[in-house]
Amino acid sequence: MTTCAKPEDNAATPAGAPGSAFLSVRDLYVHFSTEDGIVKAVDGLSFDLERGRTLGIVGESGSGKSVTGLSVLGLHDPMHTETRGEILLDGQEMTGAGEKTLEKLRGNKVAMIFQDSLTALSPYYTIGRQICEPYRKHTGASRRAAWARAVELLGRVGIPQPKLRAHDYPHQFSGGMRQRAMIAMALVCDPELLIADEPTTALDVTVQAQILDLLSDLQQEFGSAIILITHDLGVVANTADELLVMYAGRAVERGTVSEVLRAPQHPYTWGLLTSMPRLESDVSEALTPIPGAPPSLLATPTGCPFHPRCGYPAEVGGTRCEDERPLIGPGRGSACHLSAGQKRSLFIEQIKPRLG
Amino acid sequence: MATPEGILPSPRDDAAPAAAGEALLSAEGLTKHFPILGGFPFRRKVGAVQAVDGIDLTVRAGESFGLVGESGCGKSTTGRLLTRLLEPTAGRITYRGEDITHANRKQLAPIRSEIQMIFQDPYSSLNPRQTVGTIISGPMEINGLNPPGGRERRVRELLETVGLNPEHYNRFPHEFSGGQRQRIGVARALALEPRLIVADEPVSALDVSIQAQVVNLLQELQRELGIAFLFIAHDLAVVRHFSQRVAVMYLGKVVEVGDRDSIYRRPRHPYTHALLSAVPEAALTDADEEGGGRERIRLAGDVPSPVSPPSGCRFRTRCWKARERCAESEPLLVRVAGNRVGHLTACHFPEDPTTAADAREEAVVLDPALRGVRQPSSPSGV
Amino acid sequence: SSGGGGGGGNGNEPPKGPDKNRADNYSLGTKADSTGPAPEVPGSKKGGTVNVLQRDAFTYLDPAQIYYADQLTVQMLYNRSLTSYKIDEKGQVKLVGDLATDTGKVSDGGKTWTYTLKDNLKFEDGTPITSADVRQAVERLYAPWATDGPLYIPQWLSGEGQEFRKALPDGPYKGKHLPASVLDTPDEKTIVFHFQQPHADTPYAVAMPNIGAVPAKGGKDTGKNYNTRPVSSGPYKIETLKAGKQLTLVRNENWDPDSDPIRHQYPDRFDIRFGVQEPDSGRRLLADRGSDKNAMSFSNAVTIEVGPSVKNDAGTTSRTFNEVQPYVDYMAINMRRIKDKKVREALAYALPNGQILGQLGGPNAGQIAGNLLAPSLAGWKDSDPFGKKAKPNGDPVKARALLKEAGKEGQEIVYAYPNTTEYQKISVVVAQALDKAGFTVQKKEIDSNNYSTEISKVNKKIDIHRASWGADWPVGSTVVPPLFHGRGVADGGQNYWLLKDAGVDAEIDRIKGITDVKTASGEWVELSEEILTEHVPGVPIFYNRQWSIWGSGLGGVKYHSVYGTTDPTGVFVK
Amino acid sequence: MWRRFKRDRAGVVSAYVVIFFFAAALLAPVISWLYGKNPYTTYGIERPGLLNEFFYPAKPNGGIDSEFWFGLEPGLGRDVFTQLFYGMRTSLMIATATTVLCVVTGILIGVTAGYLGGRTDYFLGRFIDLLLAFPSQLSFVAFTPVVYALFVSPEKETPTYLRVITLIIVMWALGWMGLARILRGQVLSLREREFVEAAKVTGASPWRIIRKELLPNLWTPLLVQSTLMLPTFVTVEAGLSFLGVGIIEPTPDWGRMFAAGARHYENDITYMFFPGIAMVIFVVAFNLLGDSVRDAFDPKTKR
Amino acid sequence: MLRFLVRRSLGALVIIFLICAITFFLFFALPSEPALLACGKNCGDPALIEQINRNLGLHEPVPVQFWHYVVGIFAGRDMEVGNCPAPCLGYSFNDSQPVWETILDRYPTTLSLAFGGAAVFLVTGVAIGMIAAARRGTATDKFFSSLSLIGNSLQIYFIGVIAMWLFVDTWGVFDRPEYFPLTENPAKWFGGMLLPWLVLSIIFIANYSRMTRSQMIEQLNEEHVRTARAKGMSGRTVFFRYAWRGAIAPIVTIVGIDLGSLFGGAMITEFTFTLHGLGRLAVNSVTENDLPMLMGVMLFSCTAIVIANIVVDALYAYIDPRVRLS
Ligand SMILES: Nc1ncnc2c1ncn2[C@@H]1O[C@H](COP(=O)(O)OP(=O)(O)OP(=O)(O)O)[C@@H](O)[C@H]1O
Ligand SMILES: Nc1ncnc2c1ncn2[C@@H]1O[C@H](COP(=O)(O)OP(=O)(O)OP(=O)(O)O)[C@@H](O)[C@H]1O
Ligand SMILES: [Mg+2]
Ligand SMILES: [Mg+2]
Repeated sequence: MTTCAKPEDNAATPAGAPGSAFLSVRDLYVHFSTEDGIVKAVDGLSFDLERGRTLGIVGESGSGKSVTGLSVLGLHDPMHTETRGEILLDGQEMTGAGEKTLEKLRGNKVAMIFQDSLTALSPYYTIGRQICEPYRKHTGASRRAAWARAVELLGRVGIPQPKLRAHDYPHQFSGGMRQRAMIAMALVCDPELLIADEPTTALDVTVQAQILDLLSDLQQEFGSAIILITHDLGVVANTADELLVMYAGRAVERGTVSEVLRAPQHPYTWGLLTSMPRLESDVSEALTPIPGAPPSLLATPTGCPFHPRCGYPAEVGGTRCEDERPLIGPGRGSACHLSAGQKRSLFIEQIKPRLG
Repeated sequence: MATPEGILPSPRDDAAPAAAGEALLSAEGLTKHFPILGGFPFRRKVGAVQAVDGIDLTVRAGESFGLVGESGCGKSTTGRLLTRLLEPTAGRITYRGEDITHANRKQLAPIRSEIQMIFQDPYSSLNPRQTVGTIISGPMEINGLNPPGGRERRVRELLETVGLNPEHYNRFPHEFSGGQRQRIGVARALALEPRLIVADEPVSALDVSIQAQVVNLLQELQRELGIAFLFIAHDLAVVRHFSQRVAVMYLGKVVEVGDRDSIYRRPRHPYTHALLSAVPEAALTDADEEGGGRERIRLAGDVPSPVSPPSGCRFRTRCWKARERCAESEPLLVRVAGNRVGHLTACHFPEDPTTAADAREEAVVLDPALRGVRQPSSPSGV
Repeated sequence: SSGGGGGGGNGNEPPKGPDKNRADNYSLGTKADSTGPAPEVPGSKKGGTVNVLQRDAFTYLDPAQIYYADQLTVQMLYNRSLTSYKIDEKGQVKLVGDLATDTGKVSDGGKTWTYTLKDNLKFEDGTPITSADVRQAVERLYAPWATDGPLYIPQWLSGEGQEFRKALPDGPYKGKHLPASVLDTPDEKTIVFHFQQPHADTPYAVAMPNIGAVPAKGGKDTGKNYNTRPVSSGPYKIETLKAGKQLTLVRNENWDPDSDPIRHQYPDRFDIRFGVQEPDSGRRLLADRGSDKNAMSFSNAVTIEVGPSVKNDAGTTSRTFNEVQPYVDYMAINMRRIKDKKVREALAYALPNGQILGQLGGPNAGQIAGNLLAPSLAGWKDSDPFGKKAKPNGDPVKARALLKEAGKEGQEIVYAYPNTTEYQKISVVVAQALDKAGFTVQKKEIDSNNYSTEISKVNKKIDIHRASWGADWPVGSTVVPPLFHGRGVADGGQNYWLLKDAGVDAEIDRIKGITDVKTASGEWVELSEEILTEHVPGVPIFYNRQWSIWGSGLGGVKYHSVYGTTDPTGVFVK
Repeated sequence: MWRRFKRDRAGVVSAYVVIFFFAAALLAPVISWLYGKNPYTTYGIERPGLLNEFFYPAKPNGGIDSEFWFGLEPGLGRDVFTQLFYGMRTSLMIATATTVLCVVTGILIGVTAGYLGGRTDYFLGRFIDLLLAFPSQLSFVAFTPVVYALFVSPEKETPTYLRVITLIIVMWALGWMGLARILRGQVLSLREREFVEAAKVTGASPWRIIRKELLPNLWTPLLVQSTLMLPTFVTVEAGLSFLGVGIIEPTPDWGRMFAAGARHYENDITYMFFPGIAMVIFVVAFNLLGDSVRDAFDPKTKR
Repeated sequence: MLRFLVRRSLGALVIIFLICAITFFLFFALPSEPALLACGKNCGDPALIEQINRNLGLHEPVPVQFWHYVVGIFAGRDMEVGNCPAPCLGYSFNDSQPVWETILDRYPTTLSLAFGGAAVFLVTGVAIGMIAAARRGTATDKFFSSLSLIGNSLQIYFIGVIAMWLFVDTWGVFDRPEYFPLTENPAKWFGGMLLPWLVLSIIFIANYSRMTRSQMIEQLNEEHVRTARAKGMSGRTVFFRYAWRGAIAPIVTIVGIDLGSLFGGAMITEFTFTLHGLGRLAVNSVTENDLPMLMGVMLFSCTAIVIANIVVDALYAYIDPRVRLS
């Protein structure tokens, strides 16, 4: 219910008994070592998710959304990645868990829909077979039953003639069909936690709607929790319960969907909302992106990582934005030095009109 | 099949102010069938995926031509055909009046730098063994472009333009996030400053802010350099924002084409209606919440397969207005009564732009798979 | 001993033990010597299987085609010829009657030879062996396919070269026979050869395996195909032959020991495996485990890979021998190209025999040769015209002096050798030695498959090359004529030195006419010595040695000094 | 890439070893001069007492002493130490040249066949089949003498450089097909990848696509195969020299030394030891180096 | 696929014919004289040589001989030794055995050696490669890689002899290598071939282990392998099914080539272990100028190589569905 999280620097205060949330991520750090240095892809992220709820994650491209998803499944290569922090799934620690434990959970209790569907599907096996496999493994179903299940799911995600197309190889599918195959694969075991990394970007809106309905169907039926990573605020608005806005590997704002979308508190969120094209907007007007360039994760700006692109450090005053890292409190909140009042008034005065 | 009437509006008829250019790239009766091989151990052709089945379209100089449609309806295939990556099964492609349908590499050489493509799947279109710098400077090298300040500087500029850090110059594709990869693809296409870019979902993986940035960039390019776009996308809002003319495809066919306003405001084809109705919108304001919830049309029935498309009108199996005639004869892509000049629709029973919504309401059949899941909030409607 | 001395280049010890391969060890046996049974081998037992490890598969089992040592050896087990060699433990070799009662009766000034068959001779199927069967054996040599074996007898009967075939173009297969004036079988037991010229060597010539018995009746003689299944007249018969892989011999129950003065029938069978490389057989026999305990080889030698181990293992002395073979290795000089005798002499002095032999295994592999005849030839005399025994590594000083005398310092020598590991190394020492002597050497390696073809071409562009020769029987008549007669100057001939000297030819023809073997033998030896010193057609390098080892489970293994191999006729399994 | 490589310790060590081998081969004459012996003199048979009756070194351990550091060669009694370095010189030169030729041919033919496909592929493929199935080794054995006869007067020694060239050509003709087939197979699937399409759209010529797009993705089989190829050629060359197509005495040759050593192992293990150990070290180091370079070329393996 | 097979089979026939023709003309026109090897010590006699040449059928012009040869393969032919039924490859110059039968007699040995050896080196090589890939960069990786390479740098004739000496002669853990027909006594067949297999594979292992290692490393980094892990596939499945599948293609290529050449006989191994396969036959026929045998062996081995390559190419399409067969 409540999207509660604790301030990153305040590890001592537990926000609710451990295990109360279905998934709870605490102080997650994921660092990659590269030629150029350490990439801090996720830099102190915390969130919780209850069963039957959907958490939307939006944010800058490259802000660590997919990496977070992968961490939950423990899919990073430990040799090249440093993962710190705590990920509790249904009371079970995931970060330190052995491969065997993780194997049993993956695809079964937790499933993930990958972003890049062509490369994420094996070119060597038919779509049907790839969907079958986790089902057989986790349910012990027979080959035939599994195949039937795969065909059923392909049908449900809207692949025409699923019986026939199940025999196809990924390269014979269109982009959207691959993505749907990917979704079918994730759903085949009715997972309790589904991490959907941009599940509908390659889909036309009608199919998208169908897929989103399918996801909520799953949620209703099995009380699954869903993490929906997306850029489409429209999708989030219609599907998610809670929303987490990420920037440079951190959460900058969180709250329920309507809270965040209707009364956003963080300048980055404002930027997102204002840069969104809408069906009704005036086409002659250029879109208004957030000024400046995304931060480098090699050398994240000091203090508030958003400050170089933010229009309001002056309102905060001094060099606080440059020096001090803003914290995000549990529940509804945002990581910004602006005071609550300032946030409200700035939004209502400057931002809301532009959303028209 | 395309009929003489089905040929897209010629520039003379065109009233759209933004795209005043002449035909840059046009296709007539463009068709692509992929053979399906099956059987063991001897694979034979057992059928064909009719991915693109006789479409006509024209992209004019300097315009952005949007292509939307069902996923799997053949948009990417069309893009590939137009860039001559695929050999068409039938049809004709002309670029600036020149027939390039079967041009070989040598003949294509001069225009290669003029037509570029942004690929739908960003990762697989990037060579995993090349650094970003190499990937983006490659096209310049091939075409002998020597921008002032050197190629590397240009690449860094491009990286910055698409919102990537110039310091990423020496990184490999697998080190990027999905959106970043897509931007690399965009940068690569821009490197040559082409006349036409076939952009297959260039912004779908970008967050809205970057998306805005990229769309603005593309728009700027279009405006200032006169680059034309074939803009394939699912995000109708973006298409509307960026494209002057829009074509809607369904199962290998163009079902409706016209200029932006007329397609979005006065759609005539039922499928276009369905599409527009399904766009999810963030309810940003209270007003949105209350009145903004447009009714979503749910398409019933199984999605037909491109292997054996329905007879007649291909949309009929899911259309609430389908009648016998729809199964018998294929509707031509023509200007139906009430359409503006240049707005063509392939439908026997086009929707009335004003009354369509009402008529639709009764005919909406819920997809059995979705029944009872999430009822439309209220059918109060428009 | 007369053949002794030798030794390697470094003054190393030659193999010890009495040298059995000496001319005075050879004699013609009497009728008594020719009657069986063969004297019991001490300690012999019946039964068991003897495993034989051979490198090369036997190309021929058909006695008509057999000419090489390994096949000569195996045929002793299943084939009997008119005469054969009887070898006692001391190494005394006697030529005795085998199928025949004695070594033959001569008449008509040496032109007619009469042989009488013993009683109780039977083929493996029990049919008695008659003179018709011997005639069959001789007459089949006239068939066009019979090209590989020795052709002395048919040529003596019907004409030199291939001329003889005209006398009976299809052999005996179309019902025709040689006229009685040529080959007569007056009765079942008698066979008479009427030669065109006198041939004192006849007792030896009929010891060749093709002058034996081949069933004339019963369609057993299938001509060329007889090769796969010759009918046995000896103590063993062929059980199975897997061409190229394996040959098994089992007892021939129809062989009568009392008729055979040479052979025994101790083991139940011989299991002969082909394709065992010499180092392998050496290692296996040295290791002496399992079935290899009862193993031997007819012709595989102990090579240098295992030589030192065999030598250092005191336990092997009772199961090895190392004997001189009737084969001589020499360096032929192309007399058509090196016309100056002085230069040839210089070559002769320069060549480093000891070093050459060293690359092949040293004194255990051979013995430095002083002349061109093997010590086993009747009447052989030790001689060493080029001082090889004193200076096994050559005498560069003397060679240089001779070369200077001839005014040919820096003379270019084209030296050809087969392209094998050993001969590559030998080429190094040869070139080095010739260099020291003031020659300029051009080494030409020749693909070893074609080596023999190349060196036997008359117009070869070669000055010196290695060659070797072995006598068919221990008389100079099988050495001197083929090697030195001008007739041999032909492509494919063995007159490698291309010596064509009227005097020599005349002398050869003269000695051939001598009807007494003993006299002739002496004359052959003298002629060869004369040729060597007068013409210097080549340089003797060494006499080959056969170093054999067998498993500890075998007894009665001895050396067959005529064939230069291990004699299986008295072998038994302990 | 370079940085990635430097971090691989085994790779760096291997690189040093390989460099050492090549340097030693190049500097063989210098080494020999410093050491005061040469690989041609037959010390053993010139000085009595060094070899025994079998012509094996008389002293224990293959005749190792302060004079002959690695002992003497059985038979001819030459100095093993200098022979080894000169032998490496011959063998490495030949093997390197052959490897380069084979790799270049393999790439050219394999990648061309795979990339162009269709008829080109068919005919190149059949050509490769033909060469693979052709009893080339036998033919070369049979025909090298004929070829030598063409170039060299029958009365003159065949010059070593001619042997070297022939050998290189022979091994080249025997050796490139495997690599070509592997590359062809890889390219067959690579050319269907989207990034190749992406390059085509920019107007890249097939040649450029091969060079810039495909080759970097072929490093793996290329390095693995070629690093294995080079040492293999050293031994193949030894084998061919037995068949009569190779480098013959007295030119020192490493491969031949090793083969000869293997023959005499029972009686003179020392003679096999030095060339053998050198060979093992070289093969292992060279291949590990190949693996490390491969890893360094792979942007996804990080250390 | 059918078209592919037809096209390739036609190509194969052409290749085999070409090779046949080339070899025939090369070897039959070579300055070597087979007659000289069938004349014992009588070679100085030109008439005899002529006789032998007539016996061997070598007196005719080479093209005519070739024609007879080709006809003989399909229709059999009457030869001096007797009738030779199709497929007639003639009779050995050396021991007059029918070539066809001799080869058929040797082929089981060669096939046993090839398949058994291939099984061993494939399994071992791939296993080592996989271990190395799974633990890449570690000491285990280097150790196993080095181990397989040491094997590679030693030679069969050396390891074979040592192995025989140790395992057969000294310890007696293996039977002395010998071929027993598989159909008669599988246990003996296995026991007799085991050591040759092991030794034969030693020099091949390195190639496979290194190829496997590097291909596997590459594949393990692929996104689709990550997906497989995300599906909960066990480490083993991911490794052996998903990654391995992508790594297989070049390995199949080398297997094809190696097997092809092994089908033509493993010369050194056969000599080392005293086995009678095609390799020995080939060598002997060369040293003995036994042209019919040489041609026969060659025909067999080149057919095997060509077929192996067709199989490999056909396999590509199944291994990687993206590859189009044409
Ligand atoms: N293997 C890697 N090595 C180095 N850096 C990496 C690696 N994988 C991801 N990154 C970096 O980590 C950051 C976060 O990546 P992530 O994929 O989580 O982004 P994202 O939020 O999913 O973005 P998008 O919406 O564009 O997919 C990016 O800046 C990316 O460059
Ligand atoms: N190589 C191929 N072989 C067989 N069928 C193919 C191939 N490529 C595409 N198709 C089929 O052609 C049809 C159209 O594919 P295309 O990729 O053009 O769709 P799209 O409109 O781009 O869809 P999306 O929006 O999902 O990307 C699909 O049914 C697809 O399965
Ligand atoms: Mg992502
Ligand atoms: Mg697409």
